Amino acid sequence: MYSEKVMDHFQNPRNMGEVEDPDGVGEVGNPQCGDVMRITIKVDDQERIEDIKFKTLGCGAAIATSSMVTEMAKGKTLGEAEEISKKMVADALGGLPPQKMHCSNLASDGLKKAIEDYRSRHGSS
Amino acid sequence: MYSEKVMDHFQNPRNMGEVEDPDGVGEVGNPQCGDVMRITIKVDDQERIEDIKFKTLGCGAAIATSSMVTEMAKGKTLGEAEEISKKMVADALGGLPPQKMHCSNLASDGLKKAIEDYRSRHGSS
Amino acid sequence: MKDPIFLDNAATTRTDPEVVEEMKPWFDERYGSPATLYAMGAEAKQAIEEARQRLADLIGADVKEIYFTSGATEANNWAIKGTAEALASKGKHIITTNAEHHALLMPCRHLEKNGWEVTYLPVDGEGLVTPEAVADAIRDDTVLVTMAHGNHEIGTIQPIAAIGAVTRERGVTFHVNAAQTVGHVPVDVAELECDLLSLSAHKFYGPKGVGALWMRRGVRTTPLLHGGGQERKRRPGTHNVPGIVGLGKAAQLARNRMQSEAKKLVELRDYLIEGIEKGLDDVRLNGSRSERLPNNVNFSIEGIEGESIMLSLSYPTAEGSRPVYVSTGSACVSGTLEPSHILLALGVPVEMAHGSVRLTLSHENTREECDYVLETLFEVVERLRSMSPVYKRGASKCATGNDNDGCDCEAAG
Amino acid sequence: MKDPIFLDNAATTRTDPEVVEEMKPWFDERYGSPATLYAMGAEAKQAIEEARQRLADLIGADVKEIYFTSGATEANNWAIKGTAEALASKGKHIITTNAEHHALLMPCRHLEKNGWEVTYLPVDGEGLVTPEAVADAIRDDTVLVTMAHGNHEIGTIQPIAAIGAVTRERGVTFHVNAAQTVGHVPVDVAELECDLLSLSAHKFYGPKGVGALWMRRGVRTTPLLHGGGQERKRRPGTHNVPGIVGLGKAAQLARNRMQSEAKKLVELRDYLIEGIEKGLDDVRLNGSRSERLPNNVNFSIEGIEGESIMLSLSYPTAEGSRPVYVSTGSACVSGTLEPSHILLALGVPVEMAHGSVRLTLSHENTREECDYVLETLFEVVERLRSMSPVYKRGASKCATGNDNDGCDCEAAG
Ligand SMILES: Cc1ncc(COP(=O)(O)O)c(C=O)c1O
Ligand SMILES: Cc1ncc(COP(=O)(O)O)c(C=O)c1O
Repeated sequence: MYSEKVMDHFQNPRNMGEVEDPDGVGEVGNPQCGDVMRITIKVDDQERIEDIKFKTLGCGAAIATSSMVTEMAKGKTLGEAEEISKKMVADALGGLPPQKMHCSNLASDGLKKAIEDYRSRHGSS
Repeated sequence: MYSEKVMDHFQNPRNMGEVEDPDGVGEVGNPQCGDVMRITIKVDDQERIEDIKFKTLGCGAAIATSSMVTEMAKGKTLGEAEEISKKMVADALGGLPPQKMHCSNLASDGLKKAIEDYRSRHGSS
Repeated sequence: MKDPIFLDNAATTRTDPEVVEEMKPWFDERYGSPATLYAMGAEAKQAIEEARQRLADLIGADVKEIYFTSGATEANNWAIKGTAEALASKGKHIITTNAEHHALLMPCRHLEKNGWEVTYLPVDGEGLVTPEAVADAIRDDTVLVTMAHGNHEIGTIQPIAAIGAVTRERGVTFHVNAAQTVGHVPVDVAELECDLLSLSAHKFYGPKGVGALWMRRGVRTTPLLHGGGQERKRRPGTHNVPGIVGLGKAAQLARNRMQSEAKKLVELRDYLIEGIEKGLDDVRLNGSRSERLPNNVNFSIEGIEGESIMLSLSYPTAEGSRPVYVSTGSACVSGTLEPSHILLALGVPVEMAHGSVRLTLSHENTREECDYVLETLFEVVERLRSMSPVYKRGASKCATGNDNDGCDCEAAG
Repeated sequence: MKDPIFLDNAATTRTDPEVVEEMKPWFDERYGSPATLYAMGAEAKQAIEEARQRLADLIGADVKEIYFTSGATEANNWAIKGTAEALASKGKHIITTNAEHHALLMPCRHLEKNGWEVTYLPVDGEGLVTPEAVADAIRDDTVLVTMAHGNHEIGTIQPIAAIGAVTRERGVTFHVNAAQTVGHVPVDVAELECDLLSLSAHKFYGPKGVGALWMRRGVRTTPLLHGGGQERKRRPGTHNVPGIVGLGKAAQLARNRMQSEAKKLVELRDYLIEGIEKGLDDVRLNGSRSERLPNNVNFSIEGIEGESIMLSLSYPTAEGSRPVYVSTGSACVSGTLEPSHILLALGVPVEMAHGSVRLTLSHENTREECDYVLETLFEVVERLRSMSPVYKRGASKCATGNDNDGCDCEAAG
């Protein structure tokens, strides 16, 4: 039911782990739902995402979307990265099964939270 | 569902036809029920059934029981022949399917009717 | 015993060897359940979806509107009871005909016991109902019209598209039992303007125990079975993967073959009909001569009884002769005291109904077989008539005006 | 890709090649319908009656009390709705447990919508209900007690015979869903003191799409399907001859093999259970340790999610590794937002329920395969835990007292 691309990101996740000494941290989801994602980012002085990593508890879709969102965000400015939507992530993965669109595709939310966290720490907005 | 014996009597009926110039005729059944049997008998002066024949419209069981009853009756006295019951006919055939016991096993009735007819013609009882 | 000649294809057909071949790996090689995510389940899922597509292509349906069942009996029960249950608050009146297969008649009877009212439209002497009769029978509380497309016994094909137009206009759900037509004549759910359609694989060279209900999107029909999430939650139960694959293959074969097969069958059918009408006195063709399934021949034969015809044909005594497998509407076979209610619905006198014989062809039958069958049938009829105490050539009981009353067979027995 | 290791035998099993062999001729050689009188029908009839006898022998039943169906889903629906319908005038209360398969739960739910009342007895931490709890729940208007013999997910075997004694004494009809036990552990309908029993062939090396309902003589249960006269007029529809023959063969094989097979499976099962408990921290065995199906292993694994375990096992990346097919109670697979209601019924915290994995063995699995599976499972768990933002060794979430409320997953999404 998963696309090849999803399976690739599930089997070979990119940017898995935690950025050391992160500039922003976003955690979304809930273990009771079976999905938790934690995104850590390092931001350079042009407000570009220099490094990004994820840790995810969740199903195949949750892990693949996490991996994909880190790839999409890396190198982007915070403003650009904030524009990354659930749908863009799903599209980049060649689509997700309908029942997964919703619940296991929190990665872009995690990214937004990490950016928010960065901003609140650095006073920008 | 039919025993071998039933199939044998169905395929090779004994005593099929009409006795010429019969001493007694018995017809039972009804075309609307799908079963009609006509038994004709020739009776000798010791009131023995010298010859007996049947004609039958009906299913496999109807034809086989007709054939069997003529075999059973042949050579018997009228008194003996009257004792032939449906059950005896069925038993002699190795049994009949339950739903056939009833409706397609009229042959002994036909025989009784033929004997009755003989008696009414000859004034005996 | 020599090769039998199978002329009971309305009862069931030989599963096509190509169908069997396609089913094989799904038993012990690719045995995963389509409900599972791993590769062995995914491939089974793909296989049943391909089968669904093949069936959809055969009947002009949207693939999402097809639900696999265990056969036409289940599909009919679902369609009829499910629609009745879903629409009970709208009304409790159902319309059908008086010449239906038990798999359609009995669900209707069951509903009658539970408070529904059923109108059994009388068919005419050929087994047909008219769209006008259906229109006249529709009431404010009518929620369902249900009937066969092709009659399994007498072969009559109903004017479904015209009846569909009536039900569509009146907003009444229309269920068609197409068990005898799918795979044999063109069945296009759009053209037929029906809402529900039942079919069974083994009627067109697929396996026994699998069928489908086609359900137009938006039609309100409560499921018959409740359980797991299979078939979009409408028909639970682990999928019969080999059976469904077989149904799909049979649908694909039918789509390719139907036209040429029907042409051949019509020729053989008419050859048999003409042969019997020429070769035998006092016979009556049952069903419509023109609106007829390509493979159906049904005659009543004066003065003899159907089971004995059937037995004589199927258990021949002469050395080297071929058994011929046919069916009959005689009471002796139905297991009741009444002959086929379908023949009686046509107005066939009851004694003629007992003497009916049905020959239904498959694409494997040949002209030579038909010649053999005709010859054998003539011999059998001759012999049984010679045994019959009532048959007199030409003195047709058909004309006596005896009707179906007065058969007190139980008492006579 | 190397040979997969199939450990999802509670979902479905490989049809035994001997079963397939026995089914074969009934597709395209001996394809007559058992309802017909000619030789080709008579031999089909004999074949299904032999199958019926084989099944009767397996479950200690009278051969006349067995009705073939399309599977356990149909058998359960028939038993539950049919008994409810037949006894509606006596009462409208039904008792079951809160840990049932959807094929039993959903018919109960459907009845609830239609005016019946259902008591869902809570199972204990091992998945068991007691005869006392059943006795206490029986009311004057209780007409049916219905539950599984062996639980498909956690493997727990209920004390059916003792519950049967209670229902017998109280005069309440007792239906047992034995889909997971028939063919695997001794099932004797006399000993179990039940009135109705469901089973499905593909759960014990038979084909998919065929099963049976055993119905004690005299039990009042309205048919689910109405139609022709098959199965003593209680389950109409052209017989699935090859499927039924396959069911019969599977029953015969099971009867011969069961004892030695169960012994082997228990060994492998316990080997896996011990292996997992030794090899992994923070895991929990679900279901009863002693009252357990011979082939069932079910664990919740802290800090990770079940679908990702399942996918990792079934789509391995390393060159030359074998896919391992298992199942999970995770919400991601059930297609809902809730994890398995059965795990929740045991009191498993919801986050642990998401992380469950079920391994169910067949007689074809080997000790070597189990070693391979353990090793692979350990690697997978290690890797997924290393990715998990919440897992900390030893800090078991099981102890946090979180219960099943408060999972507003929809809103979170
Ligand atoms: C306990 C239990 N009951 C019922 C069923 C339903 O069986 P089937 O899917 O063959 O109808 C299953 C398996 O799916 C089961 O495991
Ligand atoms: C017209 C018709 N409807 C329904 C059925 C039932 O099909 P099945 O026995 O495959 O369920 C049949 C054949 O038996 C049929 O001929």
